[in-house]
Amino acid sequence: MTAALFLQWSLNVALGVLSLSFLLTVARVVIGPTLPDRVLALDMLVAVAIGFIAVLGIRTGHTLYTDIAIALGLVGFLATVAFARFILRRRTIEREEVE
Amino acid sequence: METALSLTVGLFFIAGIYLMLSKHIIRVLLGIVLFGNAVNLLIFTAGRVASKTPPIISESAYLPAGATANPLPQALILTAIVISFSFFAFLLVLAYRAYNDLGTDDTGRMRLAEPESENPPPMGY
Amino acid sequence: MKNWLGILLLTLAWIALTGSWTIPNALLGVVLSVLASSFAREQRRRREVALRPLRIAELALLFLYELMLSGYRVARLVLMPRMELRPGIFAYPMKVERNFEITLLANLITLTPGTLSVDVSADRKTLFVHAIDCSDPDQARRDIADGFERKILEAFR
Amino acid sequence: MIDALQSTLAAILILLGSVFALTASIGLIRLPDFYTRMHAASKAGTLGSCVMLIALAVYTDDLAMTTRALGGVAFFLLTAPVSAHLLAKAAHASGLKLWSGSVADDYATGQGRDKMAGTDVQ
Amino acid sequence: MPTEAGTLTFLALLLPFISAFFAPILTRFLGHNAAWVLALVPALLFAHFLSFEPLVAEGGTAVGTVAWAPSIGVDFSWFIDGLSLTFALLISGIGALIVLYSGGYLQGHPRQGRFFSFILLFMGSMQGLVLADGFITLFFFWELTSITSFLLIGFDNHREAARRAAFQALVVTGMGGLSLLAGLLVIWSATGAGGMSALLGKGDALRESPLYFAALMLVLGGAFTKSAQFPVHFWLPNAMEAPTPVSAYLHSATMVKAGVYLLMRLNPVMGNTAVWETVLPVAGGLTLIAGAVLAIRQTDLKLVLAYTTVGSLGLLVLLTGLGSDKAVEAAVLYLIAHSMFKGGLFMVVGAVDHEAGSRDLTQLAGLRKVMPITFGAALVAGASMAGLPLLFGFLAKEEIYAAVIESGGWAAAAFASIVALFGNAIMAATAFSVALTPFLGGEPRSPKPAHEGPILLWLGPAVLALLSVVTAVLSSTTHRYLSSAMASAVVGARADIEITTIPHLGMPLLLSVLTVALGLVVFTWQFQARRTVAALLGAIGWGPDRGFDQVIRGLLKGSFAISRVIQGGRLDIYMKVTFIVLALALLVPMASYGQWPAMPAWPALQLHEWAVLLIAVIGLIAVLRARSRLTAIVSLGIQGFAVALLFMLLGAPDLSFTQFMIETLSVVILALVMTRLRLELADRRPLPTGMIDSLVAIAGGLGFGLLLLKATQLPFDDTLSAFFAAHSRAIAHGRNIVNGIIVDFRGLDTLGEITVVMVAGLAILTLIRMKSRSSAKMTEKGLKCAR
Amino acid sequence: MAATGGTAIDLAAAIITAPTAPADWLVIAPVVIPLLTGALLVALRHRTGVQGAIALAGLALTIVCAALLFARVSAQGPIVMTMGRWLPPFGISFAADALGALLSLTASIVGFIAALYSLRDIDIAGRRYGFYPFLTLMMAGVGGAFLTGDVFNLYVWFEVFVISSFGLLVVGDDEARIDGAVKYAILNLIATTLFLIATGYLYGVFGTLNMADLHRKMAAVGSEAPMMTLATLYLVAFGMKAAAFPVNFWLPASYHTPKIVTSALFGGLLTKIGLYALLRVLVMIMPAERLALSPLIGWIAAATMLLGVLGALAQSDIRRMVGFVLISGVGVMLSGLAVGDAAGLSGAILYAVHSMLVVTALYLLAGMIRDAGGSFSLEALAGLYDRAPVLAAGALLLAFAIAGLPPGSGLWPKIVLVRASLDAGAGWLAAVILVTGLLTTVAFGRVFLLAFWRENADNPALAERRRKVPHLAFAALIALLAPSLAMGLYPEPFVAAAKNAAAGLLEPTPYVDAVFPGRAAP
Repeated sequence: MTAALFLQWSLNVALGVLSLSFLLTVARVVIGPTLPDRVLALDMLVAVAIGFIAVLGIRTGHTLYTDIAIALGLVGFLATVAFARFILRRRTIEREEVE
Repeated sequence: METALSLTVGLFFIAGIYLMLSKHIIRVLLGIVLFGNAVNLLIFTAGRVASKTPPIISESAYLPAGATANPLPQALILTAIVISFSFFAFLLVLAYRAYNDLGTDDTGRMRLAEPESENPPPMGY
Repeated sequence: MKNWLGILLLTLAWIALTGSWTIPNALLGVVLSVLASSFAREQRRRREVALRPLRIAELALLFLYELMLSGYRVARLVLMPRMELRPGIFAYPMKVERNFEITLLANLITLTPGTLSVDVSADRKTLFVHAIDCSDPDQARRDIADGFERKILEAFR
Repeated sequence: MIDALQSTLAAILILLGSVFALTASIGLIRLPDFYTRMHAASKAGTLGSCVMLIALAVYTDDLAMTTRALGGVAFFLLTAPVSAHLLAKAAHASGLKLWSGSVADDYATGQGRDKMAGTDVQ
Repeated sequence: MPTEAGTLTFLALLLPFISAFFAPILTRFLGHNAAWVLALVPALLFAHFLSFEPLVAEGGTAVGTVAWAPSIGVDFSWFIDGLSLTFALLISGIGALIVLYSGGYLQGHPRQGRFFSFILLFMGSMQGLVLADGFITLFFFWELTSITSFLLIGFDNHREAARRAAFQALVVTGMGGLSLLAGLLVIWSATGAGGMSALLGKGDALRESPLYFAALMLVLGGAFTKSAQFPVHFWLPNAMEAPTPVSAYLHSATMVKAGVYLLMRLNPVMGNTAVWETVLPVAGGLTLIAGAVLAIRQTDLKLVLAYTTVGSLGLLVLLTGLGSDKAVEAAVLYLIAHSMFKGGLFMVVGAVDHEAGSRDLTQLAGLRKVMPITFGAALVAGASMAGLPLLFGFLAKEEIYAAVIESGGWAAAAFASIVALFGNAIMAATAFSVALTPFLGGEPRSPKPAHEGPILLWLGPAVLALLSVVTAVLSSTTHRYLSSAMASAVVGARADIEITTIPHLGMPLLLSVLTVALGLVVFTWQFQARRTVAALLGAIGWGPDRGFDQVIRGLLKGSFAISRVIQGGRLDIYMKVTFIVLALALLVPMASYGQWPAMPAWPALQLHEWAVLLIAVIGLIAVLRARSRLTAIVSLGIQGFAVALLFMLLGAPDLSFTQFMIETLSVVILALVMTRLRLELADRRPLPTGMIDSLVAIAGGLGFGLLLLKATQLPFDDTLSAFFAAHSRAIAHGRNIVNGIIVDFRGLDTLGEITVVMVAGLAILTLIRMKSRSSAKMTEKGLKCAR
Repeated sequence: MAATGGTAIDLAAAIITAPTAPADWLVIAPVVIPLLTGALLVALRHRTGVQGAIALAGLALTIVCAALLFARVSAQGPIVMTMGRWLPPFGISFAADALGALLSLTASIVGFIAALYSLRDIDIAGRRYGFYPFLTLMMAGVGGAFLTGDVFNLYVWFEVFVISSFGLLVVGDDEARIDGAVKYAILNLIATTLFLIATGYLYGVFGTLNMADLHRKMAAVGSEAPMMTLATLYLVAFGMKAAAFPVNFWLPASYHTPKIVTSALFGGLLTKIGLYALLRVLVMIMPAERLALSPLIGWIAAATMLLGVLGALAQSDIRRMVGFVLISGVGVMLSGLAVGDAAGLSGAILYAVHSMLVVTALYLLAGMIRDAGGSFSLEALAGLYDRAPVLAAGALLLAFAIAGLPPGSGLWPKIVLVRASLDAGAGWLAAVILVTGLLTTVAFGRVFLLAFWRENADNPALAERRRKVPHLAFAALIALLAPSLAMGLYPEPFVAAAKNAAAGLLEPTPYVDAVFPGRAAP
């Protein structure tokens, strides 16, 4: 089994694994139960997406993907911060949120 | 691939339309976002999924090596995405403004332009 | 030209992100970093920062090691059929006092095994840390004290 | 030769990273309360993405791409804890209770809510 | 424009409109004496048209054409023959008198200038109407007469009655006008003739055509409304709200005869059919009787005259409908006579009203001493109306009886005779009461001390009275130049009238005598007769006049109700309808034209592709099922990321990049805006609404999905993309083909896109900054309307 | 997507070798000039003093160019101008045929006059918040929509003028405008999105976006292509933009809320663009489908006409009444599309031109009535006949024009359309058109009766809200009335132009040849 084949194989495996973790994370977003949970899961989603991008970047050796990954990380960070501030601003949210 | 995508597009449209039928303006906005995504996917699918390699020509070559994904729909969608996002932003602010000015987020209660209690037109001469 | 360090770091980051190792690009990076740091809110400093590159390297290594470790710990924890958890928040009295030190400490703690910094008290003397295993807070405090905090103090004083 | 090495290393890193990501998400599901989940996400999650980016950096021959990937890694290492920290703080401030099984909450007992408006630390 | 005479005629058609423009200015300088100057206009026209008499008397005709809208085969054209010429002479001749009269009648009125210009405008329109050859030309002027009469009736706009009358006239005659247009266009497409002169040759073709009946009905709709035939006669009496000159001119002498003119004009081509010869006589007869009966009832002299006018119009239609040459000749004679005596009588009444301060029969008496000239004119006109010998009215009456006696079978004849007799008798009676009652009796009795009016007021009636004597005495000349020529035009063949004013024994004379006798009887008992009729009508109560109000009211109320239903002001309803329409538009054609997609094979996707799609779907469900909007917003991120990943997997990195950015931004902005709003929680829809909504949504989504499937199952022509791929690097110097397309191949799109972004930013700024008039007041108002 | 496919096309056929003839720049002028003006105005947003002048100058220049373009097009047939080097169908080309040139000329005139009126109507705040940029950029969008030769590009220009119209809509200080804006914005967004969707399908079926190219390919398309569905989809999308029943809610909900100038602009331009797009797509690209749909379109037209005019009867607010009358006018135009032959189409186009002028004038008139009478409501208004005779004259002429009575411009489209539908054997459609005309007469007759003729029951509240009608307003009104009267009294030039435009739609070979000079389809 040459290195290249091994790489291909591992890439496919990684894609599968990542999809699985993506699903799990999404499940957390859906379950909640609280807004911070969801935001956290969203943040995690970003991380997994970056993984995806890295894998695809290796698959098709295009430079573009790295930029996407970085930009995505940036945006994800901003989003999380925004949500954090948002949760800070309205502390009462939990009452509504938790059923 | 097209089949699966068509199915997805259909689902996106269903969700979007259902949300847009809501009374609450924020949900209408969510619906609009979904609708927009549906449209992007639709255009993309309409361009067929012949290949999955990005339409980028490598440094050395003058032609893409082998088949690439259809670039034209991508260009169209890029235009459309940006446009629909600016519309979305405007609508969002509009909704906010409407909430402040009209005191409700329920479109059923925004009745300034067409008030609930209108008089019939004058009957005399 | 006060925090030349920051500017250097920023420039490096710029070059790295643009990914072109050319003189003009580097110069551009310098200019941009100067601008950026001039925009950045200037914070008062008591003592001039003393840099000990070796120590910093040590710190970095320790950090990487701890990171790996924490990843492994989490993996093990969540993959165990039944997790025994005794989480909690304990207050940690800090020795470090400068903002960037506190920040650094907080971030390091967050990325290291079982601990997660939640907040800093208003007087910036106590750090509230959430630990997955809070059975023995004092032990945890000690770990931090002899771990990162000492290393930080060594590195920057 | 170098290529083979690169590929193999990249492959290993990729697998490693994806596994980290998986564990993180599993933790996200399994762990009982927000704070514990946060441990999983902020550690394993970040680690996963970083490792995979490193894999990318290792694999490519394009120097620009390598540096970029590494820069990205550095970036994540910097931002991840900050966001995690902020989120935890916010959640706690908004009165999100710890898991019933928690043993201690100095924060709640100690210099509690009133200090909540405390200075942000970044 | 063929001849120089043609040019002149064209100018003659334009002249009134031009002069109408100057009338107010002139009046500002000359005051009421402007009438003397302005009267020159119709006088000039009269002279011009008189110059056609020799030609027409020999049965000749003159036509002229000016290019108007040739590309749709429409010309501005006129047609001068006996019929139109006689009308033109009446219009311009009486017009001149009316202008003078109104100079006196409205002396010192602040808006006299405007009145003059309206009158002149009307004169021009009427002139054009009768001279028009092309159908469109005819219609153009026809509508203009309606409009000008609207303005004239409403001239005294401070009185609601006047406004109502004007509106009524506009609506009724406007309706007729549209019906006429339809009729003319039907005739056009049936015969291919776009004008009267062309049509005259095609009578048989038209009568044969299957469209004949429709065309006839439509045209009658126009003619009857204009000529106030029962039951749409009611607008004419109401039009008496107008100043008396208007009543005298429009509503007796000229405009109301436009309908009759049209019938006479079309008689050669549409007449001589069963329909024609039943509908017209019946309608005319009814109108005659109705008008006559209603006339007795009135005490207001103008109303009396108005109803007799209705009756006369009925009589004219009846005669035109009988179809025999004699009837036509009678109609022609009566039309001329009527224009003269009715115009005169109206002016007399106006003068009395103006000088004695009332026009109520019961308040006036003995004015003969103080208003001798007016009395004289009234006497002659009244006599002519009653059909006494030596007057033109007599000729008409003789001819009428001669016509009705020998019309159709004996039944028809009997019917027509009785109707005519009855109507004429009553009209004779009213003629007496108008011409005698105010003037006879002992001492002058009137609200204000009466005296003879200025020359402007009595000139008109006097001249007309004189005319009806002269024309009668010189009957042969009259016939040669006016009556016969006109009658020939109406019959469509040479027709010679030779009746003179010397009475000769016979059935007609007998009937005339009978008429006058009856008339005198009714006149002597007029007050009793009035009371009986009033009682009768009181018993009936409802009349078409009140019906008009009810119709308008109902129209307004109904439309209000309808538009409240279809434009309810609720966005969610609007959206629902919109999407229902959309779903139908997608599914119905697919179903009815069998454009369903073929059953596709199960898609072969890799695991992670399935996963991403699955995630997208989960995201959708999460958004839909989210209990609070915040959850919904966060879950919005899922599908966004999924779509972005999808693009990434399918080789569209730029797309997925943009998608990531946009999605995250959208979610963040949404969240930030949400923090500022106090919002209710869940999206609660009552079950039925929810069911409908989901049905609509499913239908729509299904439609889109199926159509997409269908489209993608077709073979695809990728020339463009191939081209882009081939030349992006080579010529557009873009390694990234997508970027190449955006910036180079389709740069214009990008230009527009940038514009959109810029404008959106500006608009958002406006939205944020620009304060409403009073936001505070507003919010509580909003809350109020929210309750 | 084999790259080798690309080499099959010889570049000579795809790239412009010769520089564009300067005269051809005319084609794009009606877009570029307002665009640049708009950009300039955005830059000068805070110089509220000069904005009006700049906007007027730009729009005047636009009129000149549009007029020249119209002259050239009617002299020598369609003109095509390609931006950038890429010839259609690869690049985007602007193609001006008789229809586009005629409508863009009329539109530019309307825009200029509206700007003229706005000088007195828009206060400092309105200027600071970008009324004039919105106005000019909307004109740019409108021009682009009329002149572009590419379906997707048409969509882009749609979006340009729609977003600008949003901006115009929110300029003002009346709270009702926000409510109106919500409904207007959401429903219009849906409409344009539907247009985008339909275009996506179109691309999926034909693989091209250039209109001329589509026209050529349509001839060859197989029967299994879902063209009917696409046609109905376009019908819904553009019908919505044109405010055809039953998707016309947005118009009555919003048109009476903003500044009167804005209402005037919208009333004059927007619905016509929807109709233009319908003509372009259904008649030029999908004639067969239009034929199949014509009964449906006929019913839509009838419903739109009647319900529109009934709605007008139901209103007491003059602005809303005008809005509903505008809708019934849309119905009239659609009836022309339903008939679909040369006569019908030219009638529709003729009506479009007439409506652009007259509806704008009507809204401006409403504004002047508000000034002179202190209110928009028929219940309050009275006595204007004595107080403002000139206004009364204008009102009367406009009423006749919109009701299709002489000497107004509405007479001729009505005659043409009634004749066309009678010849097409659709007597009922003709009847509906005529009845609509009658009811319009009733509606405006009532306005004249109540607002003008009625004795002035003076209440102080109204009196203090009155102000002098600015002379500029009269100038604007007259400037709109003049062409309308000209059309009413001497219709030939207008009729000829409309006929020419209709012919160009029905037989677009010259158009196609202009787009693809002497080339077979690539």
